[in-house]
Amino acid sequence: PSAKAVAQEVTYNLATEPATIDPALSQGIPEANIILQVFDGLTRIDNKNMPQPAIAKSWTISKDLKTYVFTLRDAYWTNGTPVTAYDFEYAWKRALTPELAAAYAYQLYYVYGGEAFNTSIKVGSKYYVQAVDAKGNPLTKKVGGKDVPVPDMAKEIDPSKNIGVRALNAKTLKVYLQSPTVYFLNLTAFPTLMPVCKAVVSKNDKWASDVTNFVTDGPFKVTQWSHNEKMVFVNNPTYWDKSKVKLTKITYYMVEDESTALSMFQSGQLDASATVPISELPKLVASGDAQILPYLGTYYYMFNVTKKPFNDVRVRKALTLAINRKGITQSITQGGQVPALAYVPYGIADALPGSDFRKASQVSFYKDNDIATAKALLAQAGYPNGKGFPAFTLLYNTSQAHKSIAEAIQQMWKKNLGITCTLKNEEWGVYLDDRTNLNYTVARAGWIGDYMDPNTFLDMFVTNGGNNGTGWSNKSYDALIAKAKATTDPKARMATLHAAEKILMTDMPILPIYYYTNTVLLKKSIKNFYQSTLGFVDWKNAYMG
Amino acid sequence: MAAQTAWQFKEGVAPDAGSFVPAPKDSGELQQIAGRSTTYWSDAIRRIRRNKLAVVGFWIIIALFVVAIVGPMVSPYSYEDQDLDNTFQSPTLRHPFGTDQLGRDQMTRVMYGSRISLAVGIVCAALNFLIGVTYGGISAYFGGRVDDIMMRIVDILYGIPTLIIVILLTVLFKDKGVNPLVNVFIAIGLTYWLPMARIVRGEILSLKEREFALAAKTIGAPNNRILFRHLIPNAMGPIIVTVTLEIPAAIFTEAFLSYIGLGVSAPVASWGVLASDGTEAIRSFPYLVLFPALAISLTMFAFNFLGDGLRDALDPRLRQ
Amino acid sequence: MDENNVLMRIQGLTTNFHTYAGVVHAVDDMTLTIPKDSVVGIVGESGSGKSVTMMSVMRLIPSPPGRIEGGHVWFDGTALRMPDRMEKDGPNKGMVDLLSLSAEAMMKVRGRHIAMIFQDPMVSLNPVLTIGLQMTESMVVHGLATNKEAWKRAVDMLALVGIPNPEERMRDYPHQYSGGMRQRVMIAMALSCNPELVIADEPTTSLDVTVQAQILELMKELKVKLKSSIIIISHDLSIVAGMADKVVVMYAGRVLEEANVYDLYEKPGHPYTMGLMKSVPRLDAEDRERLVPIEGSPPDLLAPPIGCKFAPRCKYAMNICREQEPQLVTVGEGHRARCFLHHPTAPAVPGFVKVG
Amino acid sequence: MLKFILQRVLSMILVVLIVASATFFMMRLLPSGPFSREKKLPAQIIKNLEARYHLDDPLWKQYVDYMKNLLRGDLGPSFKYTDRTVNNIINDGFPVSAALGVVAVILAVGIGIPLGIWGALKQNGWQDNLVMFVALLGVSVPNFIMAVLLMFIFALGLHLVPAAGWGSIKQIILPAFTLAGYPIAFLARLVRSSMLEVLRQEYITTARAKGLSERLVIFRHALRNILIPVVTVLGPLIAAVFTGSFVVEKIFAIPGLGRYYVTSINDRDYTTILGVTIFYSALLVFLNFMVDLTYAWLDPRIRYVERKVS
Amino acid sequence: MDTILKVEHLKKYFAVNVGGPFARHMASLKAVDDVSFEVGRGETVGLVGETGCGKTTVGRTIVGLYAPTAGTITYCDENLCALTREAMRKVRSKLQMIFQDPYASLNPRMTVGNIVEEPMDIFSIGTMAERRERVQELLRTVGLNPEHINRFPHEFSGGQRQRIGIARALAMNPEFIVADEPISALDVSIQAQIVNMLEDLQQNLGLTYLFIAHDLAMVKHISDRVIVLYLGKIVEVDESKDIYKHPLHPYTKALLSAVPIPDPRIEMQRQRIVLKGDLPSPVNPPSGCHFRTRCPIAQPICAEQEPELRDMGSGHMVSCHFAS
Ligand SMILES: Nc1ncnc2c1ncn2[C@@H]1O[C@H](COP(=O)(O)OP(=O)(O)OP(=O)(O)O)[C@@H](O)[C@H]1O
Ligand SMILES: Nc1ncnc2c1ncn2[C@@H]1O[C@H](COP(=O)(O)OP(=O)(O)OP(=O)(O)O)[C@@H](O)[C@H]1O
Ligand SMILES: [Mg+2]
Ligand SMILES: [Mg+2]
Repeated sequence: PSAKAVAQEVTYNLATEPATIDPALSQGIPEANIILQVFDGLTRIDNKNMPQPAIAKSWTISKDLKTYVFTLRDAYWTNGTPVTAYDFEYAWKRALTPELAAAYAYQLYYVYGGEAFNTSIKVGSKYYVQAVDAKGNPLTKKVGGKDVPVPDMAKEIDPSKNIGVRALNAKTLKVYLQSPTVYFLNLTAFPTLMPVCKAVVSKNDKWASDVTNFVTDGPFKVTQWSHNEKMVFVNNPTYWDKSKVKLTKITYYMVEDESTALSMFQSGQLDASATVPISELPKLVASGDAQILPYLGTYYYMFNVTKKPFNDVRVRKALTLAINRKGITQSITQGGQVPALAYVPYGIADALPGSDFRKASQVSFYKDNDIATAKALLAQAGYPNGKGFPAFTLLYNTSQAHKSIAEAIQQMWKKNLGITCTLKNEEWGVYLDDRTNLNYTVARAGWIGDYMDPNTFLDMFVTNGGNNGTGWSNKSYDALIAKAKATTDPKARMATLHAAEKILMTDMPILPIYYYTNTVLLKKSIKNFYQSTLGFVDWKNAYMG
Repeated sequence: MAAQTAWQFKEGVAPDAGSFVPAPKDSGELQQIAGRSTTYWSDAIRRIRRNKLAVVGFWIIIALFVVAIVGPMVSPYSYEDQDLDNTFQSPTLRHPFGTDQLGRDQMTRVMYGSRISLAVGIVCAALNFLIGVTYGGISAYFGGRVDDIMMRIVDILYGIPTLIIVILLTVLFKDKGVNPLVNVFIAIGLTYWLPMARIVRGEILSLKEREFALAAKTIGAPNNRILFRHLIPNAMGPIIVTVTLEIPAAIFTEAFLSYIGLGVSAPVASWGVLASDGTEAIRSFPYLVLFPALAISLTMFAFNFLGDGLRDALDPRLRQ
Repeated sequence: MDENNVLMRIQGLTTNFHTYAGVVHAVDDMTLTIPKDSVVGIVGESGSGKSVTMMSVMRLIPSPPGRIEGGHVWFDGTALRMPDRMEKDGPNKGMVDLLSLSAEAMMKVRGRHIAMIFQDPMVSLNPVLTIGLQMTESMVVHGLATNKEAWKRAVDMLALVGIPNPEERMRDYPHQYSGGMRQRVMIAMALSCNPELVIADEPTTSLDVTVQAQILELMKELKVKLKSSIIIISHDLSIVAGMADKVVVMYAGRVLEEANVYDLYEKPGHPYTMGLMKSVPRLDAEDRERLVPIEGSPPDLLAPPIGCKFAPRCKYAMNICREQEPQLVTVGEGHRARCFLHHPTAPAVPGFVKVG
Repeated sequence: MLKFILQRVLSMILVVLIVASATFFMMRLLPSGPFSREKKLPAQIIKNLEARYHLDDPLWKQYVDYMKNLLRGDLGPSFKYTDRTVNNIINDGFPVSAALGVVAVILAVGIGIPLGIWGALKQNGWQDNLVMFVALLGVSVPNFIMAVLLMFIFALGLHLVPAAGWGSIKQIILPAFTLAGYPIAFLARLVRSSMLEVLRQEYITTARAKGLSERLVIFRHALRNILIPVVTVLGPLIAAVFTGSFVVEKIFAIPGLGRYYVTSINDRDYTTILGVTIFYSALLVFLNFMVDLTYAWLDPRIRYVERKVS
Repeated sequence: MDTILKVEHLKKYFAVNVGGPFARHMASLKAVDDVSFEVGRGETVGLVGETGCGKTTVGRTIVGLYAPTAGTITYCDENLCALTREAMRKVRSKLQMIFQDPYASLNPRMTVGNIVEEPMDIFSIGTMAERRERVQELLRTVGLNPEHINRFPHEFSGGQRQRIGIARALAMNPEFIVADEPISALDVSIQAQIVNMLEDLQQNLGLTYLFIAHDLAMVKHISDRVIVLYLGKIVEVDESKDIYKHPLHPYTKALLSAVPIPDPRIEMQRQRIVLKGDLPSPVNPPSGCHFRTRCPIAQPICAEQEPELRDMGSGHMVSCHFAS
């Protein structure tokens, strides 16, 4: 049967109500999965995870990788007005405005002056850099009981001048970066960098709270948003590439409960779902109703290296070696996860075209289930057969999956090393708080990449990095990460990052367990479904067959 | 004078001369009352033993306790022994309740879980009972302003989300080194006594006007004696019913608390936790939820039967 | 007594309660005849089975645990207009046995032919329904009147029993009436269908002396005005003294004595009746004499004494009284008593008029 | 009358304000805040966010501001759902929860009361035992299991109704039954015992002695009297059912208010927590007030001013 | 005869809600309105009147269950109203009460032994064994079988229960007993037993009774003096042997005529004075003489002026404009 015969309509479970549909404010995968259907940025990621021209039909990049000039094609907003470079300039600056307080504004810190503007202080209608004292610490004063940062009145930031994004004309956008950023083109497909229709948004800041004001430029447009229930998209007749778009209607449901979503899938209410109950996964994969997709993330435990005995690298290493990852991924997670024998997951391109960061150097830094070595290390650390090893607590946030893994690992440590630990689960907020305050000994963690570069995994472990969370600090590591940031040569840069990962894996502040996968429920009739390794779904090219 | 009636006598035998002489009086007989003289407790026990359902309930509870204590000891498995090669086994002779996602014997886990769930059910019911009964009793007995204020406090506590209170408790209890079960007791004790307080208040309000309460006053009984010796025992019926209904609620509340992070830590799992974990896999492995849920229902039925029996037994008026 | 003049005859009625503790013999072989157009008083202390007898007649014994074990309640078949159910022959010719009626047929008897007035007017009226509704519903369900007619008649009845502003007070709820007024309502309600028999089960016991006087006066008046027979139940001999034509004394589910009102008070034929009269002080007594109580308490009907049920409390009990139960013997015209003292060989007792 | 209602309303408002205040401060004691993420936001961005929502003001000022807005009926913007206000959230969610609640209450009343009456009329018979067994089961099976069971049987097994979702009448049935499970059981027990009590009353005997049919005796004379205790428990029950149940709404994917009762706390969405809490407690006190009014309607003894006896 | 109890200008008003729940309209219900009387040691004073006229309230105020609104109660020269709570508790042991309803006044969950022992327990009198001993003695005194010490009240008949109540009242060796309709809930055949026993106890223990009842025949039988109460006020006081012969107040006359006499010859002929209507509400009693609304001889003056309680000689007091 030809593709025409089937209704080109699909229902998909997004699993959660998006926090917003304003691209500047968007911050997670659910939001991205909406924004990517209704917006088109300068580029769009293809199904090989490579940026392809979208609103920008071409671009030039300067030698130092800092200046980008984009030439825009003729494209239109859903209200019929053309998409211009001014819209991009406006959108990016808007996302950086301190008052808007966009959570993902840091995705624009790569643009020159972006961070400075986002962190500036508004006085009247002008923005100033925050004043610092001699030591470089920001100055504050008390006003009405609260600490207010003091502006340095000598250093004004004028957003119209001091930010590295400018529309040279309606069709040309010039971007000047803070530092060379090899993955910048990927970022231009990221929700935060989507254009917004200046004419509409500048007049109405609440434009995204009502779908009738929600002017977009992507393959689909939103026609209905019933909060916490569903969102309906139809194909956008004003889209520049509309001939490629085959689906006429997409309905997103927000069914939180995985089992319910499966029931709805089985009873025909859903064609696809972002969630699959673990206990059903093997069966569903076998029947072809579920698919396992690559996902750029690592599931790991972290050690609080400031606490004894985990300040001893041998202990950390012993614990890392003494677990059977294969057993965990095969018997517990069952979603095709790959045992992690390093930190950065598969799926990130290395310097050479078609290469993979993970495969390019060491695939593994240690052996899975290497009990003998683990025992030896533990003995070296002074705990032969776990004797004298202090009792400690393994912390995780409440979830059945985390619990099962923790229970398995607890048992493995006990059996393999003679070490006892108690498990402790905490409510999400309490857990985050304890993690942040190093109020734990060993804790579960996971990291999903923000962009397709090893840096998104590695730069978090710099000394006092906001997401370091382990108390670990290594000067040479910090230096390597800084060096990688400044390096423009892809090969040299990757080599630096490999070196950094090696330090991380030698010091072992973390215990990698497996690389995440993404699982989706998908009717076999859905063709050309694409979900990037970052977890972003794109329905532009999908169709029902 | 009308016609004479022929006297009829039993079995047609005419009485002898001695029949028509005044009989000696037996003064004791005048004050005779039927039944055996017993003490309160032996009487109550006797009455409860008459109630078949209550006896069944009692023996089920005993059996549950025996299983809770002895079961895990005699089981060839321990509640934490994993066998990753034999996960999600359907019930077999080797594993009568099947195995879970880590290949642990579900029967052993259910038996072990009963230790927690039974303890939680009983202690929490008792605790709520104590707090709720005292609070409601005092509120009703003193009445007026006191009652107004105490009941407004109940209204307010009804309004504050329990989840916030419970999370705060987890923070408060953290690193205190207290037995996690004790934390559960405290959390349930603090948050779940409100309905009981309301019920007791209603009962006491009507009981306190009864003459026996006034009689106690005239003989000089102090307030607390009137409240605790005279009024509350007479409100026992609804109290016991409420308590028995609270037991399954407490068992499930423990699962909820454990979700928040209060309670015993894995791999020990109570019935409530087993049931709610099992629900996630109910589609393919329904036995994982079935057995703990059955255990909870059985407990609830047992306590209900016993509770109803107790209610009747403790009420001397219903002597049957 | 004229055999044709019988309205209702209770014959060998036996009602037991099967409780967990055993069988309560609440009414045992009870026999009683209610003549047409008469007032019969039934006197007996608490628990003697007065109410159970009447509830058995009405077939309102809660079952379980109660069960009517035997006997008949013959009721005048012409009055009931149930010719097909009437006995064709025998001593009960023309009578219908209420105990053999179907539940539906019995429903038509209740309220329509036999009405009841209960002891406590405070709890006998439904607190959440208006007096009007409660007054009219029996007329309506018995098809005697439409709603409108019933309303009119109810107003008339209320006026008859002396409720001021009856029209207005029909819309009131019972709690807005005082106790005496509620009892008047109960009486009006009972009379509204012109029943052949009205059973008043201790109609004044829970009332005040002055209100009791009002109600007794009212009943006396109505007795003259209306054609119904009345059974008036009381535990107080003085209450029935001014009303009844015939008085029956009950004890432990049995009739101990039955006589016309004058005979009973002047020539009591049973020590229990005598005791009852002596144990209450008389207002018209000259000086403060010590009362003569009946010692002991009523028997436990779970395990009633063998022999005469009253024997354990009887001052004059003889050996035979402990062994055998006497039957009701005729001791005068329409005067029957259940006591061995009437036996020729029994010793004489002061103040006791012996027959035989 | 008016004075009394005013008094009641004032005390209701006071209760709600105290609940609001207590929740305000307790919720701020919870670890983590609305902007805590597993992937931590840069400190400066958190500062911007706090400034945007005035979380950098001293706590007392935030409290005063919140209360001022509350008195104007403004519950503030949601921290999590950037484009929405808490008023929006309640406006969207409550009608759904309420619609579901109405159906559940109708089911509870329509099934629980007749079951209870039936049990009482057949006291100690097998019907009675069955009713009590069902009632006990209803009380002991938690709704997360009940919901899943119903969904499997009626949606996946028998294909009678959609598995989950919202919008059609058919989609209300399963969640409404799940929600009604406990109330049905509870009401059946309560009605049974009240009915037994009422049937022992003298006025029931009076009604029977009048020759009324059993049907009239039950429905005219007994029913109104058992409704009085029923109404007492119905108030809080309705409030609980109306504000929606987190579990039922989550399992049946219903866009009601109940989901926010838990998720807003997990998200530390302060304004939503407060808004939903205040709304709930206001509803609760309001319903209690309605219960009192219903009492007066059901029980004439409460309704009338003492009449001067002539 | 010395005075053991003196009640002067006793008033007890209850605050009642007369508007239903939706109009908290409080009014004061004048249950007892300016009542004064004395009771001599060893005397039995009867208190009669219709339901709601305030008999129970007088009795309960005397034993301290209610705090009087005004007036004084002097017991053995001690003003009870001025006592502290602790002192009052002590005095209470001398002032006891027997309740009307033998079913409601005994805690159904306590054994007879515990009920009778409780006052001694509260005041910590004697050892446990001594107390048990005393309980058995008390049970014998009231004619109960001491073996029934472990029984529950519901196992006894009404008369026996009333005996238990009396035993409890006697436990603390009281001097003064308020008997609030101790026999009205009992069977006629039992009433005499209790009355005789009360008389015997009075003889043996030198008790003083305030005997409350609405049955004039019984009050007349047991008491030395009778106080007739109507709507919270005393309408007549007289020696009980005279009151039947020479009632002065129309209310007393009506009360007397309402009592049925167990004699059909008298009853059938008897012309009763039947009072019209019901007792007016004590919340707003009629003006002037409270009785005037039901009085067969009421005159205009009765509505205007409240009659005083006049002494008609030899302690016969009456409050009626037309009494002579
Ligand atoms: N529902 C019942 N269950 C068990 N026993 C009962 C029941 N109803 C009545 N009885 C018993 O039947 C006996 C007769 O009771 P009945 O009510 O007829 O007495 P009565 O003469 O009317 O007394 P009263 O003056 O108190 O009304 C009593 O011993 C009573 O205990
Ligand atoms: N606690 C109370 N609160 C309000 N009113 C009361 C209270 N106790 C008694 N009353 C009222 O006071 C009045 C007198 O009551 P009291 O009980 O003293 O009358 P009584 O003469 O003992 O009547 P009875 O013969 O019914 O026992 C009545 O109108 C009664 O309603
Ligand atoms: Mg009776
Ligand atoms: Mg009284």
